[in-house]
Amino acid sequence: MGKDTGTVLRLNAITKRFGTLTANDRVSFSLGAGEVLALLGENGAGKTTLMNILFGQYMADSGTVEVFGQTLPPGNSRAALDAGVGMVHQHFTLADNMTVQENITLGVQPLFRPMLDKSAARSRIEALSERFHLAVSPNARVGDLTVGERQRVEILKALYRDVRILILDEPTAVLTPQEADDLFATLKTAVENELSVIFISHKLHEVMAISDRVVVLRHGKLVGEVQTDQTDRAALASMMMGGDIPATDVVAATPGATLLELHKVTTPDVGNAPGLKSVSLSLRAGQITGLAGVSGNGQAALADLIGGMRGPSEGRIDVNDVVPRRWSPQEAIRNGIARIPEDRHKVGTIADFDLTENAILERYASHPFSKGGWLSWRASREFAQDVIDKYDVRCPGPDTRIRLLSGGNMQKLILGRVLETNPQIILANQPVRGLDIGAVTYVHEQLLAARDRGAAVLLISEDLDEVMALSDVIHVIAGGRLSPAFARGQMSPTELGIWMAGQGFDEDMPHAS
Amino acid sequence: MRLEAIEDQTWPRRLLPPLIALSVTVVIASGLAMLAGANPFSVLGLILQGAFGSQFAILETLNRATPLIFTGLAVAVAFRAKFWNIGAEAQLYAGALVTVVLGTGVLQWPSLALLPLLAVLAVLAGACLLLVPAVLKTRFGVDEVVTTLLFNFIFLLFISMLLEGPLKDPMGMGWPKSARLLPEARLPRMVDGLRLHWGFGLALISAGAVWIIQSRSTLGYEMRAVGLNKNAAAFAGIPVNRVLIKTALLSGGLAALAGFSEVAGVKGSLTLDLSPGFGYTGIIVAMLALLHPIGVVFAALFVAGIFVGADSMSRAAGVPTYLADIMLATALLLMVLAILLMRFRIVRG
Amino acid sequence: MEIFEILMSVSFWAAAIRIASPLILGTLGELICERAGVLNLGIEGIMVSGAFAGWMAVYSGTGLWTGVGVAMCVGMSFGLLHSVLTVPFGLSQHVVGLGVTLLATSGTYYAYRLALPEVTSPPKIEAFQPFEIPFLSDIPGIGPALFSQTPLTYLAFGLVLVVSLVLYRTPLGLAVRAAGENPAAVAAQGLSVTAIRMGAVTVGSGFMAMGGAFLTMSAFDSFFFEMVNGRGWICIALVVFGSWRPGKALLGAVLFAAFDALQIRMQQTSLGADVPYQIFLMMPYILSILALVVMSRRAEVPAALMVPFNKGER
Amino acid sequence: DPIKTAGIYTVPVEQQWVSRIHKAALTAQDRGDIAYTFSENVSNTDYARVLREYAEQGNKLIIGEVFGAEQEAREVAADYPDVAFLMGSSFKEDPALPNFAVFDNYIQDASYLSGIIAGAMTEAGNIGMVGGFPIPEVNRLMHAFMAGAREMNPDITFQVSFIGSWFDPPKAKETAFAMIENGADVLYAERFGVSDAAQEKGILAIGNVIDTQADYPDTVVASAIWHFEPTLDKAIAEVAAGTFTAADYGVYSFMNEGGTSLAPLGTFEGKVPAAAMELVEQRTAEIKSGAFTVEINDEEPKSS
Ligand SMILES: Nc1ncnc2c1ncn2[C@@H]1O[C@H](COP(=O)(O)OP(=O)(O)OP(=O)(O)O)[C@@H](O)[C@H]1O
Ligand SMILES: Nc1ncnc2c1ncn2[C@@H]1O[C@H](COP(=O)(O)OP(=O)(O)OP(=O)(O)O)[C@@H](O)[C@H]1O
Ligand SMILES: [Mg+2]
Ligand SMILES: [Mg+2]
Repeated sequence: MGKDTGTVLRLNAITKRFGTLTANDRVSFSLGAGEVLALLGENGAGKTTLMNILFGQYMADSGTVEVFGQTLPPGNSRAALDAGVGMVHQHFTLADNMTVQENITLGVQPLFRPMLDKSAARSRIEALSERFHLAVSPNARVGDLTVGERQRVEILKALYRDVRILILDEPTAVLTPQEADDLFATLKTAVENELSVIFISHKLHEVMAISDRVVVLRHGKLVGEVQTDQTDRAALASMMMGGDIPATDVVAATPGATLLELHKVTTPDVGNAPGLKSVSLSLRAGQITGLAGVSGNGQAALADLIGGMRGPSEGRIDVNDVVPRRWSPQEAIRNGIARIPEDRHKVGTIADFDLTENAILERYASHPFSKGGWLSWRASREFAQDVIDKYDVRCPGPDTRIRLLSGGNMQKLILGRVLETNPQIILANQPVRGLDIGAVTYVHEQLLAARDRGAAVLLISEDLDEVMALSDVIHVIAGGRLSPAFARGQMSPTELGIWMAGQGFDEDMPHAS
Repeated sequence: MRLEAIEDQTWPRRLLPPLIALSVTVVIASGLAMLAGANPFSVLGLILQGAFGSQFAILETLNRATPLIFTGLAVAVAFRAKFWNIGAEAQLYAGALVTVVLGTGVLQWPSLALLPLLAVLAVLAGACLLLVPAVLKTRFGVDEVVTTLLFNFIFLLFISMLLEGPLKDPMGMGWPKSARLLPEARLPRMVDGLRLHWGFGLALISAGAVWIIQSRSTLGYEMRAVGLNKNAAAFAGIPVNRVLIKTALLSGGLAALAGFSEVAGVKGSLTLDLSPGFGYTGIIVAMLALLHPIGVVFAALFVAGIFVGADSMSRAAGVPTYLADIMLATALLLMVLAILLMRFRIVRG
Repeated sequence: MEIFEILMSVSFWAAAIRIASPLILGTLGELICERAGVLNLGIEGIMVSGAFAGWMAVYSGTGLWTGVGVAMCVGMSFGLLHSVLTVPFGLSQHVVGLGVTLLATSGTYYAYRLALPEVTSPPKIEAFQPFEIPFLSDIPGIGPALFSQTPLTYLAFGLVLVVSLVLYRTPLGLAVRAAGENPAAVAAQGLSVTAIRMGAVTVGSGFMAMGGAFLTMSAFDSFFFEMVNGRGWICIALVVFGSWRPGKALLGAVLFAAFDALQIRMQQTSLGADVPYQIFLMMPYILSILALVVMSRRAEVPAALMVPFNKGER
Repeated sequence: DPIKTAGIYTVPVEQQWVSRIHKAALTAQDRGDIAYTFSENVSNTDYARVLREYAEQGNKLIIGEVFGAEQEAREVAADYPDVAFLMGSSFKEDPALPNFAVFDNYIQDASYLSGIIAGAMTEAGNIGMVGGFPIPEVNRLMHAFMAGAREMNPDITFQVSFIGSWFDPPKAKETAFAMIENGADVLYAERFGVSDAAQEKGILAIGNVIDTQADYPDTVVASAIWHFEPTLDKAIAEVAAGTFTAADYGVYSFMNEGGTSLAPLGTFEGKVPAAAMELVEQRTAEIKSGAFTVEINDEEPKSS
């Protein structure tokens, strides 16, 4: 890579304000043909805003966008698309109830043409998926696809239009490492086919691996621009955060009693997602148990089970050696299970509630937040303020609607609300997804601190590096089955990868159960 | 274009949009009145005169607002939890039905005991009626917009059947109409000789009670949580279906109070045309109030004032009565727009 | 006549199709709106305005088809009003819908009074007459039921086909459906959600008005106040009943109409003497609810129905 | 000076029943007896307020229908003793309330006569009747009609249906179609829409309250017409003389007061069997002389 032919895209002094906040402050840079440019910045630095302006979804207050030497009319996505710009948004923009093909061909043809030639479209999609290794069936309903497959559909949407500049806003945030690797392979093919790419990610190793050049935003301003081969992860991190972040060092733990135990638990499949197949697992005090696996292999079922959203259809669950009566979220909370859900926007918080209301979400019905069916707003507010202070939630105050917070700060509030109860069992499902390095470090430190305090932590993550770095023992989940426990350092990433691919279970079956 | 929240609210910024909305409404009404041959410049004065120009006018406005406060509250409560109750009309009749069934002679109690009992039983009847769509929704996933809407038709036919059958007033010379309430079952007037009755007081108390429930009780918190994000509520351990059922009970009960208050306060008996669409207007009132219970009181007064004023104007100016509804609709549409523009500004981009 | 005999008679099915026609048009209109993500509670009033406008136009001398066009235009202007308020401004679809119903209804009545102040019973027009389609209407059984209807009935059935084709076979239909499923997906493909939703609501309202016009120009030949009589609300139920699909909605409308035609006839059976007539009138509504209970598990609500889209907000 | 008169109706003035009152008032206005304004489509909730507003505006005579607002209307009347209230009502006048008189459409006499004609014209012996709601004002006319028809032909069967609405001509028409399918060859057109069905199917119809033969020349044989003029004129005279008092004006709808009549046969002149017309003549004379009274039956009629 690293070809240097002319400039395909140029941003000239883009400024964008939201009310009093300046999201982009005179940002200028350019993109060369066949180049992969990484855009870095902490949560809320203004990356997405900038890309939305470039793609014509927002209108800049000032500044211009030039594509292949032509200035784009502002606020016109159609013009951007016609000029060859494609964008894969941070949050999927797919219609779940429609097919892959429908999602891809939406808006490609002029609206008032009679028929869309479905079979031609279909073969074109198939050709593209073949060429760029993006396997997905055109007739599948998008709602039935895994996250990784949806990401492929998003990219196919852009490729289908013959885009020459592709913007990828945190495309790997929800992907497994394997899926991310596949994506990078696709990008390499694409770049060889004369595509230029802007790539946003919080994962520095990805930036190092894939990009030619890095541009860094902080508080809306462009604060740095380097060739990738002339920098390293630490330098990039400090450029982003405006200072160094100490690395988290993990000290070995001293495990205690078993706090939660699953005995041969089976749960039904839900749609395409497999349920658990006779899974046995013990979570011990003072220990982080990591769960590695490719997404869609039963992680959701396990998280739902421990979180109380679903009971076992076979088998038994013991909490502190007691079998709970009716397993439910309330019961899980009553048993001291702290739950950090996978999706903080849709499940973890209520966007239009303020921080106070979100802080008491799990405990509003108990002392001191309510008495005899009446809420105590004073106690609730105090609690929220407490969490805000202790967990460094950056926000105007406890009366702010949580939708205005960045993902990292939302996550801190969730952490705070569950950790404040000194929980004995912690279920952390993808706790750092989409967060910037600063926030990631913070969350990890909190989990380690809880462990050291004697809590049993279950860490579910599709990021193998994260699992290996934090966990005292690791299980691999594949097809709803659980591997035996592996101690820290017992297995190499490659060996774990074999388990994650679903191999190794049959030989070790007696072991696993 | 894009709407952007206004942080620095100033008084002109808040007052201007509603004022413009009302002025435009008056201008439109005047224009229409002129089409019908009336003097356009007298319109505004006649409306104000009709809605607020005398004690009679003011009390009539309050009287017309009373059932709207109840149905508005019913809708506001339900919509908060995103339970789309379009059936306040039927629940209103349920409350009225119970009132006449028990208030016409079955129970010979003194007022102080009878009225509260009738109110409570009316609430129960309305609640039970809405329970059916609520259970159909939580159990079978049947869309409540449709069930509650259809229930309006079914229940009105049911009332019609009763009024032509067992409930028909034996003294009523055949007209489909229930017997008259006992004097003890009548809500007393607030001002002698004028129609305003203590149902209005009950409406204000209900609004206050709903406000307190919504803002201070755990149930109110649960209802809001379920309305804003069902998944998150369920994850946090809020029993979503049970909350929806409770919401339905509360909502149906409030709507039924409108029926109780109209029968016991105004009509004294039940006929098929007890409500000129109070249940539907309640939706308008609730949304105009942004689902806030105290706002409901003001929205109901607003709607009633416009209607009473414009209706009276249509007579005084000698134009077809339908102008009153035109004005109400115009005022309403412009007012929701104005409320939006009080809080957001339109920006490009 | 007892029930079985009734169900087997041609005239019964002919009646069912006749009664269904305005419902089909209204349902189709509502379906288009809801497919694009907008609940249009203005339907009842828009049908009133269409019933009046079409009839009035013909009464003042235009041809019947011009009258239908006039009705559509009037309906579309109310649709436009609805969509301006609900789409770019994102105002509550409930309030705007009911407001439009109130405005259209009272506006129509006002216009009627201004136009015909002196009449005591509304004048009649020369309405659409049943037209027997050659050959088809000779098919024994279904022929006379299906193929000797008025042209607007044929149009209603034809439009079901057209709307199905547009929704499922054209780029426009794809965009409309996507706007109701996830407007962000539409915007991301460079299309204007605002334009698509406004267009759908406007056109859908035109269909509703045509349903109203059917009442004054086909089912009957003059305009009466309150004659729409809740048919618009029924259409809203029928859209849900039909799972937001034109074909199924058509089926639902015919079924509902058949219940209606049946109850009219059952009032004359031996049952009719003992059972209060209200029970018969309730029948179509109760059966609709029961049918919904059976069908609703499979119904797919457009995911973005009633969700306004403001591209500046997340 | 014309008497300031106001009308308050709960339905639009096109409704048959109200249209008769409205028309009589317009006629009186044209004569110069009254100055007339009106409000239509007033809901019963608003009825008392509108009454008061009109009373406040100095109207001397207020006419309308208080079936759904009896008690409230009487309370208003008590507050305005100088205003004369002439109200359609199912109750009787109250001597304690001298300014409140009642009326109703007692046109059973003509209905009976129209029944005789219908009984003679039906060949199938099967008559269909479509009504809005089974209220006394409808029931008594249907019963009188049925009695008249039975006098002509005791074996006639009747089909009776109510559509649950005052204004839904398409629905009334469908109901009438169903009756024709079921063998009816004469229809009693209580609602708009029924005569249309008869016309389309080439059978006959009998009108009610208003004369619609002009619209259906080959269909509508006869109609029992309500004339509100005697009622209103009587009230106007009393108000003018200052003698208005609580009374039942219902009698002014009777045939011998000119409150009802059989519409001229018009296009059907000579087509009705002579025997029937003779009976009509005879009964008319007897009704006028008081030798024959048509029974007033307000019960809901049923199919036979
Ligand atoms: N629609 C909006 N309205 C108001 N303010 C906004 C809006 N979108 C973004 N902002 C503001 O702009 C800033 C930049 O947001 P942006 O989404 O561009 O951040 P980002 O760099 O993409 O963050 P992340 O890494 O979390 O995706 C935010 O801090 C926020 O305050
Ligand atoms: N409607 C809005 N008004 C104001 N600020 C907003 C709005 N929407 C988003 N933001 C801001 O945009 C920034 C980025 O938002 P975004 O949703 O991308 O968060 P995020 O950190 O990327 O979370 P996640 O990665 O979990 O999606 C946040 O700092 C938030 O403050
Ligand atoms: Mg972003
Ligand atoms: Mg992010």
